[in-house]
Amino acid sequence: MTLEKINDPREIRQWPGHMETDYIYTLGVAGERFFQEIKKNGKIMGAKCKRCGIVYVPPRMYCERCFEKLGEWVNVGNKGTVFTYTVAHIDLNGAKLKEPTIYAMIKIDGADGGLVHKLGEIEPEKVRIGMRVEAVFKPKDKREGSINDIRYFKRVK
Amino acid sequence: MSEEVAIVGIGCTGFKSITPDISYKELMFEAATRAYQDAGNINPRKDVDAFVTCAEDYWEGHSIFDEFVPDQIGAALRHLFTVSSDGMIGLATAFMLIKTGEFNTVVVEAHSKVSDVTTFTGIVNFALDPIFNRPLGGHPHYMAGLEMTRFLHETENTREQCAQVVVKNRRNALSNPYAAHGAQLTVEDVLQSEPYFQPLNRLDISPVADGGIVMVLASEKAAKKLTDKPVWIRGIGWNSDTSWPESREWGRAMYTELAAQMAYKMAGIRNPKKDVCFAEIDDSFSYKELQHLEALKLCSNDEAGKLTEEGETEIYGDLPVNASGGIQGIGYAIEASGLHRVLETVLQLRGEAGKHQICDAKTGVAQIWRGVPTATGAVAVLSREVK
Amino acid sequence: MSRKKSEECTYAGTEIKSEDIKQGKVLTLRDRPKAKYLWSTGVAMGRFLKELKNGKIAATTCNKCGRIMVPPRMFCEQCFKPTDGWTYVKDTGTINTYSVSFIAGDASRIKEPIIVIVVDLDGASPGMGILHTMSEIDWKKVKFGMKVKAVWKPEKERAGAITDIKYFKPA
Amino acid sequence: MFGKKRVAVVGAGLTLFRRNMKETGREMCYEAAKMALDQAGLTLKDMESVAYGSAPDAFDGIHMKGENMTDGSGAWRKPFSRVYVGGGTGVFTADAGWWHVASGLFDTCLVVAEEKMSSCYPHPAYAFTTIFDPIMDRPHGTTLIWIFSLEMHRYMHVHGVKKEQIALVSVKNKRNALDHPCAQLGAKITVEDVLNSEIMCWPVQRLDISPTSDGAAAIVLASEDVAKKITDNPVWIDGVGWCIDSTYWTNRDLYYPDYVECAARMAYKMAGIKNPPKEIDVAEPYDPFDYKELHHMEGLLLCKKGEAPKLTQEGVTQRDGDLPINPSGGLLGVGNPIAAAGLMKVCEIFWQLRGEAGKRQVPGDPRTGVAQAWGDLMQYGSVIVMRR
Repeated sequence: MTLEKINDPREIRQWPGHMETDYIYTLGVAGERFFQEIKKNGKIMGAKCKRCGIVYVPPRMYCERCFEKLGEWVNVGNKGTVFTYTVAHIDLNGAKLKEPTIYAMIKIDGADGGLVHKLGEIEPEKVRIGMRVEAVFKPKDKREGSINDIRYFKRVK
Repeated sequence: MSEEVAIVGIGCTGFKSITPDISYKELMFEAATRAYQDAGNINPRKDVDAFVTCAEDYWEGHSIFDEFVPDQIGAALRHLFTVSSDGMIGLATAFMLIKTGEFNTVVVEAHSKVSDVTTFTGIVNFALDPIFNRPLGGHPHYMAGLEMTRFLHETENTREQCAQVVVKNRRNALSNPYAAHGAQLTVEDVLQSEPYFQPLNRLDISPVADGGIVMVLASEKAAKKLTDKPVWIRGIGWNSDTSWPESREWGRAMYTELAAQMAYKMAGIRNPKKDVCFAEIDDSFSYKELQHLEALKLCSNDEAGKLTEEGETEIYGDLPVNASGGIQGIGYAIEASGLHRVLETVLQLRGEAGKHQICDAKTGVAQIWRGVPTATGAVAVLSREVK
Repeated sequence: MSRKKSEECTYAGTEIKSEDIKQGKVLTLRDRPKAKYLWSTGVAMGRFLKELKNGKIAATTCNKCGRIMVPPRMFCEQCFKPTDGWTYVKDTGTINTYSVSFIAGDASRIKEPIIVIVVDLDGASPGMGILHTMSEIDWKKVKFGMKVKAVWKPEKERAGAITDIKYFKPA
Repeated sequence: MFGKKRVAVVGAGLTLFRRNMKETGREMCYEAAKMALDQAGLTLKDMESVAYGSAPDAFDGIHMKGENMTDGSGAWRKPFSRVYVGGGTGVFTADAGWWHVASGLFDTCLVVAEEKMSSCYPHPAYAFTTIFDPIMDRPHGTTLIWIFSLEMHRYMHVHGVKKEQIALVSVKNKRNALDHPCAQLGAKITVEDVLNSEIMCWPVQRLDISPTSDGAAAIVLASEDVAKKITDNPVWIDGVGWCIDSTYWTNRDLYYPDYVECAARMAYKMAGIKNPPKEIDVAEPYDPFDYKELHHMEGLLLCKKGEAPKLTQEGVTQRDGDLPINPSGGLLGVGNPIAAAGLMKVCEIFWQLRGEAGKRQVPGDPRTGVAQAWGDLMQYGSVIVMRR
């Protein structure tokens, strides 16, 4: 314990600072391929481990379970199932959103994983686990190689 | 022949929602002073073989926070290092050091000066994967909302039972002088608080707090010289599930199941329900207490909510859980959260928990999760008895 | 599985050039964290900063080892005990070491070099220095052991910061 | 069940060290870890625990970056922890691997160190501006090179060391690196080249400094029982040591690294080394700047204080000299992805002691080697002693 303490609230002071700068991330060996396919062809691709039989979406360059290098790419299609979801009402700063955002973990057909993304064209109350959904892509000329090239997933009619 | 490992000294500043009158160094100095005195008045300049500190840079606002630790805990020109993880993994590290036989006395430090951070969620957000998750935007705690939905879907636990966790823990915190967020609430209060990440409401999410903890660990031989009330680390485990949220189970806390397996095996515990008297576990989001109880095998699957509703996890129940007030009642103390679970377990085992003392506490379990977006956790089995 | 010798291994990895990133030959994502802080200055640094505003350099003392410490702290790291009191040290001192910087924090080049010094302050225990800059001298004329003196900002401009001392100059 | 166990290194792996790599951090971790496992003849299943090391999150641009890289480091559903002691991290990660196995908790441990500095834009140097005390140091616009040039200058002043002597380190290490398959900056340069290179922060010039890099390194550790089953020539970790000095770096005399000596003494005591210059055959001290190699040779007690420049001039530290120092090419030549560069030094000692260093092999059948790294505010020493 320090022998001296602050008793006078006017002595309390804060010193400001930050750790903010820009970052540029490369998408990696697997990420580059995955996002090029989305950007150019509007396709969701998985990477298959021949040893474990797992089809990874998002794809990896290696199997996290057995460390095989993954070379086999599989077109898993753009459809899947809502595995879980949540309705967010506040933004990053804690302010109330005008329209809530629906986030979901979507199990992609033919893959062992899926994507964490948003749901669109649906009211929050109508979302159910197990609901069939498909990816809605931005128009090709607006796509830039990002997870946001998929605008959201919508219910399969 | 290897020795058992005991916790022989604990020091804690207590927790507050803000500590504007002291610097993080002064906070740590207080915790250290208390711990060394508690450990038989040891002198850290001579009597400690190694020091472990637990911190992450962005929580502190300093790159290489390791630099700013030694002086205030007596470790200048001594054998200190940082584990970038929760304090409970720091505890596991100290445990390993003593088990090598090369170290007799090891100190573990963890703290929260989270009130120095003015962009808490910005920093949580910066932990998301920069390629697959972060560009989606929004408040990163939606990850917990996703998990809660799946947990409630897969198990028979209910939304109301999650709220009951908050009610219990914040009430327990009223009996704990260390706690920053004690309160009398009802299940209705929790259910009617603003929806944040449905089904998570505002009151399901633990508030944050500042505080510092230092602990002294010793080998069996050293422990007997330093204290007459050692608490033994009978088993310890830690584990990380896949770092990809997309590949996780969502409903289950695999990291805790696996960490518990490791800790129980080490402790020789075959039937945790029978052998464990009480638990101090991660409840940083309400549902987490139920999910973790089941992962710890302290109850059957689907049973955690029911036990909570029936009062079995209250201080007077058959399996008191977070009698201290938990993270909900004490406050989320970033990397000190796990070490504080351990500290509260030690207080119970020593019979020094005061108003929230559990009767006849012999063996307790402490557990922690590193929070969104991680799948890392740790489990420690502590006991008054060496074997 | 058979063992591979180091000579037989491929050292993996794919090099890319900075231009590849600039020209968009590889996909990239940009981001910037929100990471702001207001650190509590606490007892020791709070008092230190307040004294700087008054044009004084405050230090703490330890009765056990007898040291006078600056920057001040509320604990003696050598004795591991609370420090006992406060004193002032002088705003003059001796150059312990120095360097001359031609680059800024982002690695860009600057025109006027900055003379960086560690100055052991008079009145503090031996070797108790602080980091600061030096001016009013050609950098080629700076010497180890040189006596220097603080040049303070006018009182009105002082904010309670280490930069309330503008720089040190030859004494 | 427990008890101190002898720990062996049975495999090592490295990625290329380059200014920019396409791989993400976790992908680089995978490449290094996979190579280390292949070299050991083991698979991921054989690994019971993972020790990971990396320097500031502010390089990779991910808060809690260890958690992002568990999968690439081979820690899927395994005990994983990250140690972090600034620039000292790389060698220290191997120390951390040691206690995982020596404690008896695990029979094997995969040790991985990684750094992706290129993510930090426009220059990784930004990350270093936040390593300083916000009240005392940051307001001056303090950079990393400022403080190291202060240390270099103090060292030169106290011992009367000349820039020409220090430049020899850069010349030697960059040439050694020509033989390293991962090297970023192997080159034939002269002392004049160093002295004529751009002044960054006097007395530090461009060619006194190692580059910024992306890269990863890994080693596989096994207990004695396991090691003896899988290899005839394990390399033992016989001593580990670490030490941190006071935060208040302007209160210390920077001419000598007390903390390196303290760490070295800890490791030597554990390894039973009484006369380091005689007993150590090859050393990889940390050399992010050329003067640091000299500074650290002294801290490691490989020579007397102030004597390292003379030994360098006499050629003692050349690959074929009496005490080869940084035969890998060091950070100056191979590159400096901070934590990975430290672990690269441990890999090098492993290969040297096994006689597998190829063109870099030091003659004379070395039996004992030491690697060391340095970090924080000129404050941290981490040391490992290895024996065949």
